[in-house]
Amino acid sequence: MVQNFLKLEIPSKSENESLARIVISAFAAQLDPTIEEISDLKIAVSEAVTNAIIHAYDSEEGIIYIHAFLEENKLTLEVIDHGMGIEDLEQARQPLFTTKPELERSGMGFTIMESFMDKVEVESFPGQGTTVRMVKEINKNKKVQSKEG
Amino acid sequence: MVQNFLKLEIPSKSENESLARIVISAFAAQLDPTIEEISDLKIAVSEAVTNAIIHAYDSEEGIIYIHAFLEENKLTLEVIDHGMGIEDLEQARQPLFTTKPELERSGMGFTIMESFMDKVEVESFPGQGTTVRMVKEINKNKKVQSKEG
Amino acid sequence: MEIELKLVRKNLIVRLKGELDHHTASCFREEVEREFEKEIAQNLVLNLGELTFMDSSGLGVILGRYRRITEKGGKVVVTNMQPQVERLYSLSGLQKIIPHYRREEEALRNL
Amino acid sequence: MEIELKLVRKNLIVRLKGELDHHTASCFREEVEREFEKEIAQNLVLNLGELTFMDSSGLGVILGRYRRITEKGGKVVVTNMQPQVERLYSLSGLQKIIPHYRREEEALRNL
Ligand SMILES: Nc1ncnc2c1ncn2[C@@H]1O[C@H](COP(=O)(O)OP(=O)(O)O)[C@@H](O)[C@H]1O
Ligand SMILES: Nc1ncnc2c1ncn2[C@@H]1O[C@H](COP(=O)(O)OP(=O)(O)O)[C@@H](O)[C@H]1O
Repeated sequence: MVQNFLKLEIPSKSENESLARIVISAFAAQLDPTIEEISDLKIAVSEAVTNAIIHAYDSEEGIIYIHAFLEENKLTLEVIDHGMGIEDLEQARQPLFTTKPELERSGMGFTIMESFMDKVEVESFPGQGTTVRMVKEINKNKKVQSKEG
Repeated sequence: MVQNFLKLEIPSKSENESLARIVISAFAAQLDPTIEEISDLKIAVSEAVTNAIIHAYDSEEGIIYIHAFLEENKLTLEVIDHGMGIEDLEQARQPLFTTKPELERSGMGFTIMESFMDKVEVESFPGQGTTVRMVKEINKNKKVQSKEG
Repeated sequence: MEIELKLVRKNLIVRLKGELDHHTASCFREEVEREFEKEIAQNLVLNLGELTFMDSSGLGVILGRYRRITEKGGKVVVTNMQPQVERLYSLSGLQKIIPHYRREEEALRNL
Repeated sequence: MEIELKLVRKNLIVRLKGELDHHTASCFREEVEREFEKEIAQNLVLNLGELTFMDSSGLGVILGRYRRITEKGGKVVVTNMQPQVERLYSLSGLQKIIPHYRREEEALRNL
């Protein structure tokens, strides 16, 4: 059984968005995912990390924690910040909702995480920070095939 | 000025050797290093992480901490374990010295770190663990060129 | 990310190469704004053929250009979209307001 | 890492592709040991042309094969080394005991 994890700590700099994507791709590669699965994970982690940079820390410097866990073919990703938090979670997760239209935000971050991952949970404490926990089953289709074959 | 850091925590599994190399390459990429410099960093981190897996934790599972700091064009790498530590550091750093010949170790790990990085410091406390701190100046040649040109 | 600009009559062709995220979005925005300030180009043809990654920050910056350009009576179209980017594009609803063509020539004929 | 094996007379040609580190070394060791146990091959020709990474664990496992094979009177040679791997090879002193040829054919002629 594959079991592994990583914990990554990086400052909230926009240069680190691509770093976060590379780290998660490399970590997930241990499950031999499809190109599409890798692409889904990259976009999901990119959205969560960008949100921490722009919204949580309001473009000031803070720390972002990225945790990834592999268990069999299930990958869990956590993106944690100690930033300003979210007052109204339901509203924040609505498509097209953004508090920063002046920065040309599309308001599609959470919607994208939800469509490209199997599960997205958000915990947030105003003034304390936010944790986005996302789960994706890797090789869902491959598994079915080998059962049938 | 480029200033950035990352802290990575991974279990001492051999699968994570390549992960550590990818993370350090991606991090160093922010300085636009040469192919040779990237290759030097990859081999140095690979040696230190492999040592933590094989020697520090004696192939049992422990945690490895990898810290990287960028300051201007200086990259500092720390590979830290809480494993068994090294009794005689001077002997350990000698070329061809190994305590695990039965695992076909070449005894060249420290020698390689020293030749591919600018500086290597080892701190170790028997029974408590080891910290390998390595420094490399990136784009040493480019800088000289642009000064001359 | 690399940006290639080319002016064909009143149409600015912008070819993006690499990754369009929040970090690279500002560079894209500035390059395009600078060109449109010259008041030569009217329409924007965005070639995404060599874009290997795009997220919602990319959607946002494209939408931002769409707003500025259509305000002045110009048009924005997208070409050469890769499958991964296309998924994002249809999910976002951007496809309803920004036409998508297979190739630049096709886009230019329809402007 | 991918391993390709080919027997040419008494010479086992092993082509390594990818990264040779502590993680992949055991796979390489087992494949080669299995072949030599058949007692057909006598010499080992190691083609490193498509090796993109190697560290001291790679040196160790190559040295290990060298010891086992020379013990039984066989020879070990290396071919197609890339610059990065070559730097490691000369640093380690391995070049003094394991000959290096540009190509497999050249190595085979000299065995
Ligand atoms: N980590 C976070 N910390 C604080 N607020 C957040 C965070 N993530 C998201 N938000 C809030 O949720 C809103 C919606 O987020 P999202 O769907 O990603 O769209 P966008 O980033 O384009 O605004 C943001 O505008 C912001 O107000
Ligand atoms: N992190 C570590 N923890 C404990 N011992 C270590 C560690 N790193 C190195 N050593 C000791 O130093 C010796 C020399 O290390 P090295 O030069 O890397 O060669 P090798 O790994 O091939 O043995 C090892 O054999 C081991 O005894």
